[in-house]
Amino acid sequence: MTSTQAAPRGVDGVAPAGTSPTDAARTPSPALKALGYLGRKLGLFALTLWAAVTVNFLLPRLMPGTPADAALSKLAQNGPVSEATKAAIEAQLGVPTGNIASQYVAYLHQVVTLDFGISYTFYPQSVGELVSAALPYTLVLVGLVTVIAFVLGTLLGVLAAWKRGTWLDSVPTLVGSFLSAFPYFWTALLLLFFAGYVLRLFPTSGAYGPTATPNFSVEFLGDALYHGVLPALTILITSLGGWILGMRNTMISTLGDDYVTFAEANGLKPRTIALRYAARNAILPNLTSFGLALGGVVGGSILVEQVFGYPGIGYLLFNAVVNQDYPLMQALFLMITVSVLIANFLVDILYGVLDPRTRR
Amino acid sequence: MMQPTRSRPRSPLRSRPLARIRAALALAVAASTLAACSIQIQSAPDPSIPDDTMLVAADNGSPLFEKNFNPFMINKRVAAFYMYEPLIVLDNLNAQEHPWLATGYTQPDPSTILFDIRQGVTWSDGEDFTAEDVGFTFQLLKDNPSLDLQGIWSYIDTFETGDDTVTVHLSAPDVPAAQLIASTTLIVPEHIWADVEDPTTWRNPDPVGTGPYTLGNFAPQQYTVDKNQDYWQADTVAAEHLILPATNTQLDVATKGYDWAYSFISDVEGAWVGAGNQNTYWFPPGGTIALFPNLTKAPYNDVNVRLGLSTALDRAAVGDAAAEGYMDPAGQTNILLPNQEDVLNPDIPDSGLISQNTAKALDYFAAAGYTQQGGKLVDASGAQLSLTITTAAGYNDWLKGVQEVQKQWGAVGVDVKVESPQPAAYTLALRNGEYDFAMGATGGTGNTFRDFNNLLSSEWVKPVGEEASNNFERFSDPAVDKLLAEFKVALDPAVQADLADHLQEVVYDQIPSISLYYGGSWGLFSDAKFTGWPSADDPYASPKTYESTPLLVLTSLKKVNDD
Amino acid sequence: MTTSLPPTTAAIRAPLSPAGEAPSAWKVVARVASTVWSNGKSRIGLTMLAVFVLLAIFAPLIAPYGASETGFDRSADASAAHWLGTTAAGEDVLSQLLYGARISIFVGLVAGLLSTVIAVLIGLSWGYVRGFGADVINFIVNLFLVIPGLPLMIVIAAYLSGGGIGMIIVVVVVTGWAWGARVLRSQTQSLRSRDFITAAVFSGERPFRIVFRVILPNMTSLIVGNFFGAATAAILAEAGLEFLGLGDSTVVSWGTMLFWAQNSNALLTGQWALLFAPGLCIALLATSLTLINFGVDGISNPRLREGTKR
Amino acid sequence: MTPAPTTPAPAANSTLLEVHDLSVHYGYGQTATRAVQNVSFRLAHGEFVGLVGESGSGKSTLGFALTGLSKPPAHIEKGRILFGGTDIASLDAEQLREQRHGGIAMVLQSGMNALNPVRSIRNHFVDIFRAHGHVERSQWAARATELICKVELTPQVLDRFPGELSGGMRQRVSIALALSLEPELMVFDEPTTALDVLVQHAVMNTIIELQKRENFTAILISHDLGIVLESAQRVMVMHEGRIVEDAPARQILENPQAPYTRMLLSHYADPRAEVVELPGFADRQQRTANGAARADGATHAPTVSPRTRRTDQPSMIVQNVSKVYPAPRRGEAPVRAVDDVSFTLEPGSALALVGASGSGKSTIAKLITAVEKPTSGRIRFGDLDVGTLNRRHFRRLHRDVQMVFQDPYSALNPLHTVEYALTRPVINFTGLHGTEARRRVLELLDIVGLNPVEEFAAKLPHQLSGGQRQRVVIARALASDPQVIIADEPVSMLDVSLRAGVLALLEDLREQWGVSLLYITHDLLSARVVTDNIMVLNGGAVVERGNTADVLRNPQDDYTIRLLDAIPNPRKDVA
Repeated sequence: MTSTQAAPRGVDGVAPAGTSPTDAARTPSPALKALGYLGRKLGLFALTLWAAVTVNFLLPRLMPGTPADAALSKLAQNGPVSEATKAAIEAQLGVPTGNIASQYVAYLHQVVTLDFGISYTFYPQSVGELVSAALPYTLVLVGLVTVIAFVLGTLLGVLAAWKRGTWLDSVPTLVGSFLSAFPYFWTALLLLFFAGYVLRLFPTSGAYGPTATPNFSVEFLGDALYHGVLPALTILITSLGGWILGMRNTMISTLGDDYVTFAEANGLKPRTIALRYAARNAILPNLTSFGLALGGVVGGSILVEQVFGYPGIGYLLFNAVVNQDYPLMQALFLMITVSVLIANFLVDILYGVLDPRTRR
Repeated sequence: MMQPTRSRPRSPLRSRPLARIRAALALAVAASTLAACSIQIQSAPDPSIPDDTMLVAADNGSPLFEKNFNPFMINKRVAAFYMYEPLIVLDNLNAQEHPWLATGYTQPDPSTILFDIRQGVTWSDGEDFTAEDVGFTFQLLKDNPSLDLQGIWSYIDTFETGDDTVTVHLSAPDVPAAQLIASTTLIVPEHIWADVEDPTTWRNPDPVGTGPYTLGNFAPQQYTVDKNQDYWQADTVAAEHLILPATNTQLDVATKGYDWAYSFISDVEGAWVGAGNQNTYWFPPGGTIALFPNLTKAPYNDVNVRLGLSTALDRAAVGDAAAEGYMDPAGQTNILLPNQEDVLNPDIPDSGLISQNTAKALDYFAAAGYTQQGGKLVDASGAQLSLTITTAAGYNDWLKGVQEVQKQWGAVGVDVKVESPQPAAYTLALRNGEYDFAMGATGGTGNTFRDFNNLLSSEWVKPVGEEASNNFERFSDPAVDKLLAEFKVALDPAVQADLADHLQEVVYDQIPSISLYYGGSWGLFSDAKFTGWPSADDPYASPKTYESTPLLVLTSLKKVNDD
Repeated sequence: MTTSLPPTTAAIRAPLSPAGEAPSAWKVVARVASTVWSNGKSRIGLTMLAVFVLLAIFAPLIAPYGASETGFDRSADASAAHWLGTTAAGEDVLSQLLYGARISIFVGLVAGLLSTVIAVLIGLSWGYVRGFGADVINFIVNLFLVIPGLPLMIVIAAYLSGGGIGMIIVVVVVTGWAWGARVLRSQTQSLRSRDFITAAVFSGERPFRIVFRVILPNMTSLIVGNFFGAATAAILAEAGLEFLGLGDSTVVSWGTMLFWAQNSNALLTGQWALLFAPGLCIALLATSLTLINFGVDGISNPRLREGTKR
Repeated sequence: MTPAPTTPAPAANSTLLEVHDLSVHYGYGQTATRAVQNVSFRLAHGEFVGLVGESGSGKSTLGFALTGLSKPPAHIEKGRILFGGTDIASLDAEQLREQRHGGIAMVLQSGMNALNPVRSIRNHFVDIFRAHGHVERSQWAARATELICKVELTPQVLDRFPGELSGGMRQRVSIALALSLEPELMVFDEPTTALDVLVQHAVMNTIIELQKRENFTAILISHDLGIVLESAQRVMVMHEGRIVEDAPARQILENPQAPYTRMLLSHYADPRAEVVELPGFADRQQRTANGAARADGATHAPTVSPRTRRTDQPSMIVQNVSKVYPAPRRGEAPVRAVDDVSFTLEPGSALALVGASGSGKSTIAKLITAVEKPTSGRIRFGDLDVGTLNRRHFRRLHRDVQMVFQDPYSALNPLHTVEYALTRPVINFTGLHGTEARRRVLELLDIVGLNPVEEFAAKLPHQLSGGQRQRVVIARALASDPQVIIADEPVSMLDVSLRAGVLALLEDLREQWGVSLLYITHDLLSARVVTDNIMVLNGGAVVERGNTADVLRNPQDDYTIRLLDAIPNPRKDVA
């Protein structure tokens, strides 16, 4: 309404001739546009990354006690430990020395070279070994489930909004919000107990059969899949509701928008209106949360992995934290943060693709 | 469309709470009816596991196993203890020594140890085991201090090896050191380790040892060890294979037909024995759980306060709360009963057990200047006696015990707070002496001298803020140090026994630590495939699955159906 | 904006309060409340919440025994004396359940409130200020958004352990305010472009007053919604932390009940009410808040009100 | 241009649409709002009918009912809508959908938002073709191009997204989309309201042309009698849910029957005319000559302000001011919103700032209220250098320079009473408190003619009509007893009948309080009646300035002329 908004448009293209030049001015080379878009994003990306890296450095050091103390406390449970023991442990673990500043420099170097050295808890394994061992399971399990949950939830949400007020609306929304109120670990425990121990339908722990060694044979993959069912189910049950509600609410809003009314006035097929018009616009805001969720995947779902003894990142992280395993913790935190950042970044790009408005 | 009648939102609160409560209770009842049909888990052993194979909950991956059989590392696989053997096996439960790779040792003087090395032992790769290997191992630990977890080189000065003997010269007269050196040093083969680039990081993927078992299949979630057919006492080893899974949750242990596990299961009768599979259990005391007073702080440095607190405790109740009634209250003597009865000082009234006696406790407190006023125990200035007990987060039996102590001391008017930081922080506080009272374990090393030395010797004492590795309460008494010094060099068992009696009196009278209850060793066994497990009737070894005592068990079992 | 409106937009401008009602934040809240109450789902939610609150308040009257009163036989199955059986430590499960409600609700409400307050303070000023200040806040909020929540909680919890309930609240708040701030900020931005904000400037109002007296009341519904959302998150977070043993295991809350249940293997000892009941209560409490939010959404977005079907 | 004198299409006499005793309600029972009541009329083939009414007259509701788009809570209470013999209400969803091809099409007033932001224009067409299958897949591209050209747009537009098009273009697109249904009846609901003057004009012309060429039957719903009379052959005037008059355009114009119609008509005048009469107004020239009587009951006020102290107060001096906004998107030239503008606003004078959207007039308002800072040039008000004023000194400026906003609906905080809205500035600027403050507030309400004052003081914005709101806004502006009032399109959002009142009020303020007025508008008629001098802005630059009457009566710059031509004026061709 205010003229400054309208300013770049100039006066409406009354004559065809009048439109084209202004339009030409309005659309610069796509390359340029993309560049600027990426540029801004990358800038923020880098800054946030640095801050995150630094926080990751500080956090573990805020915790009282040293890694050696953690190790000792474990030994101390099996009888007293001699002075020499502590010395030996510290020698084995290579507990950090020097002042914070020098540690920070060393750490930054590690970050750049992506070499986080030896884990304290799992000495003498390197952080790299551990992470690369755990990552695939988390990625596949949690990643896959997150995507499934998002897709499924969104579809149900669309249905609920479109069939507003019918059972197709009330059932998914109510059940969804109830399920999403379940504590993760609780759902996990119940599933574990009933499906695992009482009915003995599924294995109760691990990512694959006890005797198997990871490889890409069909048997192994099948086995792994079989072991993944319960954890996957847990995550699905508890995260589905959120997606349903999110999509339902945004879509109900878009259903009230004028372009939907106009589409009706033009007698478009209900399908088209529901999907191409209402849903298509409603999904955009949900993408952002999906981005965060995707990023969070790498963090695994600590509680679930904990309950199912699933050898993923979450389990690793928990061990790292309780054992003051600085190197491991830092690597994991960095990984998680970066992946969240990257996921957001990608979603932003995707947004640009899906929503022409952001391209302008 | 909607009329804001301001009253309506609040109406559910107003309308007859009772009805709501009934509704809620109804809900609770619904839950309870569900709960009523309680489910008895039954053990269902995996039929694919043959009779000569034992399923053991000994080693926990977190959550995966790393193939590390270097016996000198903290994170070694537990089975390394079944592959590498010490010179003697010390059963810490009843302080008995079992000759092992050494047929025995003699101490001509308090600073010399002469080991007679067993003959006819071979390494699992066929090579002969010799005194040289022992010597090599000692040298290895000397050259790589970071591997010397028990710090034997803080005792050893020099050593030399004969054909079938190894002579160790200590840097100072120290009789008990012999036991430590002999029982904690796992001997490794020179012909393999000599070529190892850096033993401090070597993971020893294909272990070669003298022990009863050799490595079988290794997978990240489970590995097996197979019987070493030419083990030097092969005939005593019944189990052909041991299976060690990486995750042994209590549910697994109970449901999957484990033969041997070392873990506390609450309601063991119902959950473990009840699960069938001829399950049995034995929970002997493995150490004393005690409260360490901080003797550098007033008023805890006043023995009367400590006596008062100690007498105010109902140790049985504490033990019950902590270990659900499976552990006995501990005597104020720092020795494990019944296993170490022979060490017990007969003059100490009912074997050191101090029974709750509030009146007496109040007398002690009065002697320390504390009197009860309005249920509060206050000093002359009227300040209440208040203290904080530090325990470690996650050590739940301790926590339960502490809560019980809190109750009982609260009853006599002491204001007790509980702190439970993460283990690391707890350990730091304990070692630095930055606490009022701290939970901790004492004794149970299997060596009477060390049990008392760790608790009482001023050699450990460090100023507050510096890490002490023992004697966290910072007890220091020249007289006691003198006793310990004598003990250290005493070769004559009679003298040792006499000194032990004195030390028990010290603990009983001066309360350097307030013994609460015995920390259990939680042995779970199944007689389905193997029998001859250690038990109350036949307490020949600790039920532990780690360290060297399992060697005693593994060499004593019998197969059930020998075919 | 124009002289006549299609029905949907008409709904938005339709008066929410009857004539003559004086405007004040409280009246707005009252209006919010009534709108919420008018929604079937949230009516259920409010009732459930009320029940829980009452149970918590009157726990000492209703509960058959003390929360940590021991001495009953251990791990007993449900019986007349103990409707939900007893714990491995010999406490009455039902009593613990009732007392536990106190902590969970307390944590939920307090943490929810605090993080909402922070979200409001930061979100609004963030939305109103321009230039460098905004960038700084933007940066901080983004940071809190990308740093993974649960791991962060665990580290802070480990750091503060021994802090008890207060610690848990701190943890939840620290990790929970950022989302709200982001939402409120965007709303503030859309509001600040409205003429009546400019008008306030022309009326000589100071920025602080504009933000908190002019903008704030216009976002009541969003804020209320944010509060319930945060509270839900807080309740679940508390349970999670306690379950991992990172909380204060000495207090009796639903979270610690689950912790002890898991720890003493309630499943193994066969009486899983110990595990089932607290979890169910957490779920129900959280659900009640979610349900309430159905109604709250209806205020911030009239299209979400019940009855306005397509 | 003339209201289609050409004889209607041959089928004209055959009835296409028959509405019989139609009532549409929002909600049910007592509380229901009766938006449309007992409306009956017929429509013949090829007719072009205008439906005029002010806000809330129910015209849009009627439009939605006709097209079967009514949504809850709106519903047809009683009556029938026979389209080609079949009752719309009797059709089920699918039949209704099918009949939209070759049936009734509608163009929404909010053309801005009527297009799916994430779908290209081409796809909008494709969706329709696919839905009704009335165009061969092979013909899709061709047909779309044909249609888009019909509404005078270039084929490139097909591959654009709505966000990339200007409002007018979007409205044209939605017209083309409606056309693609080959409808027999087109309902245009305020098709140009949201658009800029010149654009409105252009779009209306297009519609009229199309209707002649395509010869569909059309209903034009509008609040602007002028627009309707210009285009429609027959006009239905709607008031409070009823049709109060239904007659040929010419008759409405020449002898309107309903008083309501007369009232509406009375508000139209040609700013170019020798003498401009509006209800409550005499022509400025005349008035300044002999302070003529005024109908609105306001006190007779001498032209020269009684409050002479005003005259020696500072002027608002604007010198060579330019404002350049950074390029909205990369790779584009920065936007010159204001280009080297200079003027002086004398105390007690009234200056009109006219121009289409984007001419920079609102930017100038922002600049002289220090909301924006000029890129170059100086703005001085007394000793204040407005151009570089920082936030902390806003109060000093706003004590003397106040603003009246365009949209009375968003200019008042919906949560605060009128009293609160007025008390704040009173406290802030005059330092009065408690009862004095309240007295002042009531006084202000009295000045803007909101009586009884106590009653109005207690009201909330949503309880006021648009005109009343605007009066409150003006009262608020007066609170600080300012010297300059900037009025940004103060009446453009109000119904015609309300405009005059507000304008008269502004007029009063000048005369009674000697307030100088900067009147920003695209509406030359109102400019003519309230201002002495005028500046015509185009693309940020002043293209013409001078005495208002002179400039409007013989404009020099052709942009000014275009603006004048754009003003819908039924009387034009009569005169």
